[in-house]
Amino acid sequence: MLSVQGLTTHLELRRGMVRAVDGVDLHVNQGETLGVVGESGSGKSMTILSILRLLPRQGGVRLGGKVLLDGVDLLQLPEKTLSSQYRGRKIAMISQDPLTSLNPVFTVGDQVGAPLRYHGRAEGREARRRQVVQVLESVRIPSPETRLDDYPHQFSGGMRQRVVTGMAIASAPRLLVADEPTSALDVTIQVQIMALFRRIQAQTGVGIILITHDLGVAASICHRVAVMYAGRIVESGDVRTLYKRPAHPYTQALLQAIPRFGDRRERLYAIPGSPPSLVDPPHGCRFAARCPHRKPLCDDAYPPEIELESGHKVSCWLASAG
Amino acid sequence: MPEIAIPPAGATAPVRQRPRRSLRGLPWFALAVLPLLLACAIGGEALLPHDPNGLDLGLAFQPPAWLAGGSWAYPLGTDNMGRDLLTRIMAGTRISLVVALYAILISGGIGTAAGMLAGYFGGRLDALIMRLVDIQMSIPALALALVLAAVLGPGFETVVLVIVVTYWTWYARIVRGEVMSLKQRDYVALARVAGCGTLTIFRRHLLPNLLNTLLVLATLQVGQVIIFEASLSFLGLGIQQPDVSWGLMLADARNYITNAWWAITMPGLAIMATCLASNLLGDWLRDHFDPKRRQL
Amino acid sequence: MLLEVQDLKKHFPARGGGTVRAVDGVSFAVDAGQTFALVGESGCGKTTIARQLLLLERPSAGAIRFDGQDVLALDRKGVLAYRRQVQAVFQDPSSSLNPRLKVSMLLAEPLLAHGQGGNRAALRARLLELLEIVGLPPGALDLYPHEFSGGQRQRIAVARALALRPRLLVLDEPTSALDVSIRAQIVNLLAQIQRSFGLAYVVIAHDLALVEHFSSAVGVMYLGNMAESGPSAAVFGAPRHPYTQALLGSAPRPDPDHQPAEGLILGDIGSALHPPPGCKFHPRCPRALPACATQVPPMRRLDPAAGAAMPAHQAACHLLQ
Amino acid sequence: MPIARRLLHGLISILGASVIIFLISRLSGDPLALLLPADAPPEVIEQTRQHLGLDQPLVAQYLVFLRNAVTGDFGNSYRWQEPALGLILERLPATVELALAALAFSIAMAVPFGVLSAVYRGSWFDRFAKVFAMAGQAMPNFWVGLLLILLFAVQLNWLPAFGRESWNSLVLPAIALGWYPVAAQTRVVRSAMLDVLDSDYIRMGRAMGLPERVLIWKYALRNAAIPLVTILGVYFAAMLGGAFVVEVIFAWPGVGRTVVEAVFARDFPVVQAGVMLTSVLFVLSNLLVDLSYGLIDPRIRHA
Amino acid sequence: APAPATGSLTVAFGAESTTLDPVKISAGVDHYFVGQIFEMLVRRNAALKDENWLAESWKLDPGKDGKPVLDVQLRKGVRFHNGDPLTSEDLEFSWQRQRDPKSSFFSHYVSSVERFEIVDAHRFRLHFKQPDAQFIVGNMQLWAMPKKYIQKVGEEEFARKPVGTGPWKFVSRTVKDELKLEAFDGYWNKDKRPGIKELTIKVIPEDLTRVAAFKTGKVDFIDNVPPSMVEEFKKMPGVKTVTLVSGNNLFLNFNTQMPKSPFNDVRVRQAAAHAIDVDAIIKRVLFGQGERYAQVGKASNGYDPALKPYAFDQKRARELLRQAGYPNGFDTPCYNLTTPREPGVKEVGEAMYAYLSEVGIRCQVRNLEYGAWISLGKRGRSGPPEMDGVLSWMWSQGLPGDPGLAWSGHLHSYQAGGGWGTYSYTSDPEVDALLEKQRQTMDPAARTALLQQIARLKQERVLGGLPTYRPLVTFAWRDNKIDYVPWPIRDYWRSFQEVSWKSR
Ligand SMILES: Nc1ncnc2c1ncn2[C@@H]1O[C@H](COP(=O)(O)OP(=O)(O)OP(=O)(O)O)[C@@H](O)[C@H]1O
Ligand SMILES: Nc1ncnc2c1ncn2[C@@H]1O[C@H](COP(=O)(O)OP(=O)(O)OP(=O)(O)O)[C@@H](O)[C@H]1O
Ligand SMILES: [Mg+2]
Ligand SMILES: [Mg+2]
Repeated sequence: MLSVQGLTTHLELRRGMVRAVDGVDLHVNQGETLGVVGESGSGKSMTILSILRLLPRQGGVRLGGKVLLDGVDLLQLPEKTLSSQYRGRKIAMISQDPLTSLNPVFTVGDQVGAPLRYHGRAEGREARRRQVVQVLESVRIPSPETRLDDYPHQFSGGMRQRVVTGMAIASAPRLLVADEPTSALDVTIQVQIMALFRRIQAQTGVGIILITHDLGVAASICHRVAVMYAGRIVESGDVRTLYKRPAHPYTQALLQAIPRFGDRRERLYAIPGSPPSLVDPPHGCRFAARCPHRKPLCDDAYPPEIELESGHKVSCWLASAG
Repeated sequence: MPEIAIPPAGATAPVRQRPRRSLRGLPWFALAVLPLLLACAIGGEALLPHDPNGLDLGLAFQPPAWLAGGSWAYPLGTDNMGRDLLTRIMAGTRISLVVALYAILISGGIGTAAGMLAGYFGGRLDALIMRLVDIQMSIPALALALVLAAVLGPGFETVVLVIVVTYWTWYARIVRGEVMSLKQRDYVALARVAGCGTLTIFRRHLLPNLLNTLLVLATLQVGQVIIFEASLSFLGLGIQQPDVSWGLMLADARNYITNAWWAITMPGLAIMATCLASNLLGDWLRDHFDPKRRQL
Repeated sequence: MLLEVQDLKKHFPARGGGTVRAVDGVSFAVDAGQTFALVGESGCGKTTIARQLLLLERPSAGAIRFDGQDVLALDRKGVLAYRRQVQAVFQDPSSSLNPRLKVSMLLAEPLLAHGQGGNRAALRARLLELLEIVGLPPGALDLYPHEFSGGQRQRIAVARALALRPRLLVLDEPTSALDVSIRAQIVNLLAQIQRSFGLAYVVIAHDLALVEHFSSAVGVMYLGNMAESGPSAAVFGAPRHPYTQALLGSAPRPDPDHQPAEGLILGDIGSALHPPPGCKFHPRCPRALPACATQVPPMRRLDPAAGAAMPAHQAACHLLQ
Repeated sequence: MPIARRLLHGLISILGASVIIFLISRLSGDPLALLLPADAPPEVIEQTRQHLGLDQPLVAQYLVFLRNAVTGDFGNSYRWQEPALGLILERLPATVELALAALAFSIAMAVPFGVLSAVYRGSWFDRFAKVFAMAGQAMPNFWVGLLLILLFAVQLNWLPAFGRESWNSLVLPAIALGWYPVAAQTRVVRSAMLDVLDSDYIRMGRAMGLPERVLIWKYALRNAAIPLVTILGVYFAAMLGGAFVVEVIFAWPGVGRTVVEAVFARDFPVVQAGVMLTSVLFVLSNLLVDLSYGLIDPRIRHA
Repeated sequence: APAPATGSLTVAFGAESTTLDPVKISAGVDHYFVGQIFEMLVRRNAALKDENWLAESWKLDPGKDGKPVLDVQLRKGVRFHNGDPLTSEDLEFSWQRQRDPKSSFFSHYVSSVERFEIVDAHRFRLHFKQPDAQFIVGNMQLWAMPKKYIQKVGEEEFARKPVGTGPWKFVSRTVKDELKLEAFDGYWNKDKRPGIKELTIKVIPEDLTRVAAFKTGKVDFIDNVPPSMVEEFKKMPGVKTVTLVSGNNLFLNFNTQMPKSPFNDVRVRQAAAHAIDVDAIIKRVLFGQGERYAQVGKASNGYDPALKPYAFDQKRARELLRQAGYPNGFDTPCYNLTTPREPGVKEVGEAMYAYLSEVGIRCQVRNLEYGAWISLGKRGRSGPPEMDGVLSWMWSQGLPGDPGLAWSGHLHSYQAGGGWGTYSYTSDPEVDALLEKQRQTMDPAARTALLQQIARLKQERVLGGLPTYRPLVTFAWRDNKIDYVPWPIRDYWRSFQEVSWKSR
């Protein structure tokens, strides 16, 4: 359904060219949830924003590659078409901080109703109101008729996230991209939101790209997971395969670095160092500097992506060397 | 891989493709004007082509050199008393900048101290200082200036005093706000945990972090002081002869606007250039210090 | 006991009138070499407790005893002496390090404030020693905080907290702002420091698995009250309070075969401004009894057999009668 | 903050302002010299002094002044022999009208400038708006006033140069007075707009495919207006103060001119009434602003 | 009978009166406003001739024991704007009102009148305690004020809504803005009625704005055309101007009452008199809008054509200074008025002080705003005078005027409680005696001779300051629209007594 090929996003800033996304391939099928995990600054949000072409406005932006949604390359569409035909219709987004993604000075009803209004799906105030109530009901906001005229700050964090989710799926999009939809929420609320996602997906068959830095969240909701490091996908595959048999040293390290219940190790596995700068990333494997299995080859060239088993791909010289 | 450049969403403005040179954003105008001003201010008497108060009625209303009847001895022309405009503008630079300097140092000092105390300690001290600020702000600055000038007599000291009295609140309010937010920073709490005294916290943790703001405020104030002094001069309460200020020149020359447009225009342009320079510089500093804007 | 907190309360006046009962009667204790962890949803009062321990905020009621001494009754000198022994690390290293100071000043500041700077050479030696403890190169002294990565900055914060050789560290979410890969470095570092210097920790954290890994005892808070507390092994191994159970059950695990359980907890987090009557948890409790809505459940000791050396496992719930 | 508290603070400000103005205006000199003819004999002078209550100690004078002021009695103007309050009140509408018009002008410039500058940041428009706005801040308003009169009244004869006759006599003074704060206001709007345009909810709106004009002029602007509205009270006060000079230039029958001349004439009742009324106006406008930004910022309304 | 008044005219003045109550007049401007509404017994007309006005006739009887009696026959048929006829009672009331310090600032003007005797409704006699020549030359200090009206409505209402006998009836007034008047239908003087129905006097203090108002046609008459623009106005088509000498006499006052003041020496004062090129200042700084005078202006009482101003002669000035013992000159404070009260007064002061400095009277210029200037000009009531150098000053003597009153203020030495020398920094017993004498001399010719004698002494010894110039004032009006006859007298010189639409 969605296929991202060789996506590059380079930002021209004073301090130089930031290669925020540097050749990313992804695909999502209908009814599937793809998790993208990675450290802060690895380019997860940039990838999503590039797909929707919603990059920050300042500075120059260079986009490359292809983003095919049902065969149409979104990067080549005129802004107008993208805005009126795709965004909010075929692709919807839930942005990084759910708590700030509602406009504080308009009522929730207004905001949920706005896409309906401007996409011409509900003519007239009354019709729109009814539809908004339906949307809010669908995400289980209690007594939506009365809450409609409330402002976002009168809603709790969890409810705001439901509202945003409701807004996003109201147009029955093909694809939903969610950037860390639960990171700002407490675990008890997080569970509710993830259940909501699952239910919506079951009902509508929407494809979801879920970005998270929490390996636990990814494990519990995603069908497939891609691990991103310094602007590139280093490993991707079916969630079970990836968690049980991680092939990339980075994935392995991540999984070992987190404590688990009932496991009282003296020390956690710690990955030394920190991620490379994206202004001037290393030539070879970007993880090489922190990698326990580093070989001379790793510094020389970026490892090609190889498919270990069906759908499990990894970019690592170790894997290609056998 | 084909590389295409597309505009960021929503913006219909063209995206600049050229790589930015770091010199681009600099406040060139300010950098060009300010050294001139400083030269006039520091150079003092030595640079002046004529006596700024040397009046010669026979030379009244000489037009600028490039007009018919003008002479290069008086490049910008002369005023109604035959005084050289260029000389007076140069002499005025010094007064204007000195007034601004005093005003900034004193009002900035008082305002910063008051703002820091109010913001840091809060409570009654804050209430007291803020009431003083309110009182000050509720008296129109020019009314206060008028009355003060009537008490003290117009002149340099009065102008400085009036500006100080008017502007300390400006610093106090902004510094207070900044300190209240700085106070929330963990490092201030941690400094207390580390055992630092209040003075140390002010000196080491608050003041250095206020410097950017203060620098911006001070830069912007230069322009405001010049304009304020001009308003006082208009009412006859600004800088007085034999001191020269641009505001005074402007106010004096307004009656001859139709006879000798240059007499009012030249000091007016000096004011404009200086204010623009100081405002542009302040604006640039503000952007420069604001990490969110810096990336522009 | 090194630190004893008894029935601590903190009430803030709320903006529009009313009172925020941020902390509403919390007791716990921690001894040298031990780690006491506070967990709970956001807004339940964890940070407020930490700030009171650090004397940044004055409790509305209750007692804090350090080495048996009443901390709240200390005079100026006493407070200074207390501060020499109790230091802190906060969540966000970028806001807990003054961006205008060099690392050398950041580290030296506590020493200078207590007149322990000594001569230049001694001071420098001490600073280098601190850097070594937290695993930073000596060259770090002449740099500013922004020249470091997040993990390194947190190391600096830890080094600064250690400068006075304190006996207790208050750690408010010391790793939340850090990435997974960095988090382990800091956790390991803290554990190692505790072992080497016999420090006591009061740690606040969201990540339950991490808490289990790191702490010797744990307190689970809900809206300013302690819902359950006890030795980590007991609380995590056999949680008794429905809230603790919900918290543990909801936590996602990096295991595709495990699904966080839904339905252990209802609705949204309550408000500290208008807390529900009775057991504050009852509106969200799937197993609430009628009594829960009216009566505040007392703290109940669950392991009468356990020795005095370990903190008791206790919980406040009507179901446990 | 509760309104009662605000009102109290306002009262304190007004009272403080009255003390300050009272004291220093009394120090500024003897009004009798200006009031009486040159050759007035001492009996007349003494009599007038007593008549005006100027022979009392300062504190007593202040208390009398305060007691009367509470009932709206500021005494008779020494020069005009009319009640000072009446003199000022009569002129107040003109000054308020001018200040409001100037404020309206500045907002009418600043909002589109600020919004478009933020949207097209770094473009030629951004730079033009900045220079235009800053030009106003770089010229004394009396100079602007004179230039406007020369251009629009004398040269083009489009607009009247003086007085307060019809709406169009308001145009030039409002521009002369309102241009100065345009720069600061534009900056406030622009920087708030930049923040808002970068915000999650605008990005969210964009992701939902909302038209850009709605996002900018409705969603973003209402948020960006909040910081502007919060300081409108201060700007209004600045306009009131600036009116002192502009009223003279445009022969605008307002409070400013009256107070300026009253100061020169040591006409204390008028100075006091004028300043007190401006202070009251300042306090009221701030109160109004406080109340009104609840209207655009629901977070305040429900706090 | 003349055609009935029609239409409305708007004019603009640069200054505005503080009061419309004749007994509260405290500044020259007040006259131009009061004079439109109120009238006196006698006035000088446009041709500078004395003319009986509200008085049909009057006679001065020298009286016995030096107590003169003034016998006045009032004109009949004069009505106030409210319709009440003017009677002797009104004049009596006016006298009482004027001598009561509670309502009047001018009680001392009528202080020499002992008794007011009403003979009949239109005849009254004033009995003087002692001769007072100034009373007569002051146009007989009695304004016709409506007794019944004032007693009915009270002082405050009268101040708000004045009623007089003048050609213009009060309609409304907004301070700092405008005075609206209406031609009075019942005006007694049928030959001197305005031909315009409504008159609006706008107040526009800023010169350029007033000029703009005129140029754009918003007003058809302005006073005080800025000196720098007089030439331009004279050339404007359809516009007529008149330039009149104003009632103001400017001079530099010197302190001669302090023990160490260099100005105690007459040679220093003479040096100052020679040091300043007043003609150049008039020409350059005032664009010719000034008239030099020596002690008494042309056409004023006591004018002496033989008296010529000191010549500009810097050499002589330096020489005089040397003789006085100041070969290297000396420093002195010089006070300058900065509030624009007279056009160019600040610049003129600057220029004069620059001239003084050139010969060695080195001026340390101190600037004063109006209030401070007035205070400093006034002789300290107790203790020594505060003005310790040179002060630019001015006095108004009316037009054509009489210097007697002014001189008693600034030439006669200070006498506490005597009403003499309020603004005086001079002390010369001989001049004091002469001044006192002239006041008592009721015979006009003898008095004029006395004034000329004082003027000569004043000139010789440079007493009571150094006279410089009398400002010229230029009015401009649209000649193609209105006919206007200026009356060059202080009280009436902006009077619209004889104004009408241009008869085509
Ligand atoms: N507005 C911006 N200006 C400059 N650089 C940016 C901007 N946004 C992102 N970047 C850079 O782009 C890179 C990728 O950022 P991105 O936000 O995609 O990371 P992320 O994986 O989403 O991180 P996080 O987990 O913190 O959200 C980073 O190096 C970041 O510094
Ligand atoms: N200074 C204060 N004034 C008023 N209310 C406060 C103040 N500080 C904290 N609170 C309130 O007290 C409650 C507890 O806050 P606290 O910061 O202690 O929670 P926390 O458990 O640390 O939450 P988090 O996990 O989000 O850090 C919250 O409702 C908070 O809004
Ligand atoms: Mg992100
Ligand atoms: Mg917290």
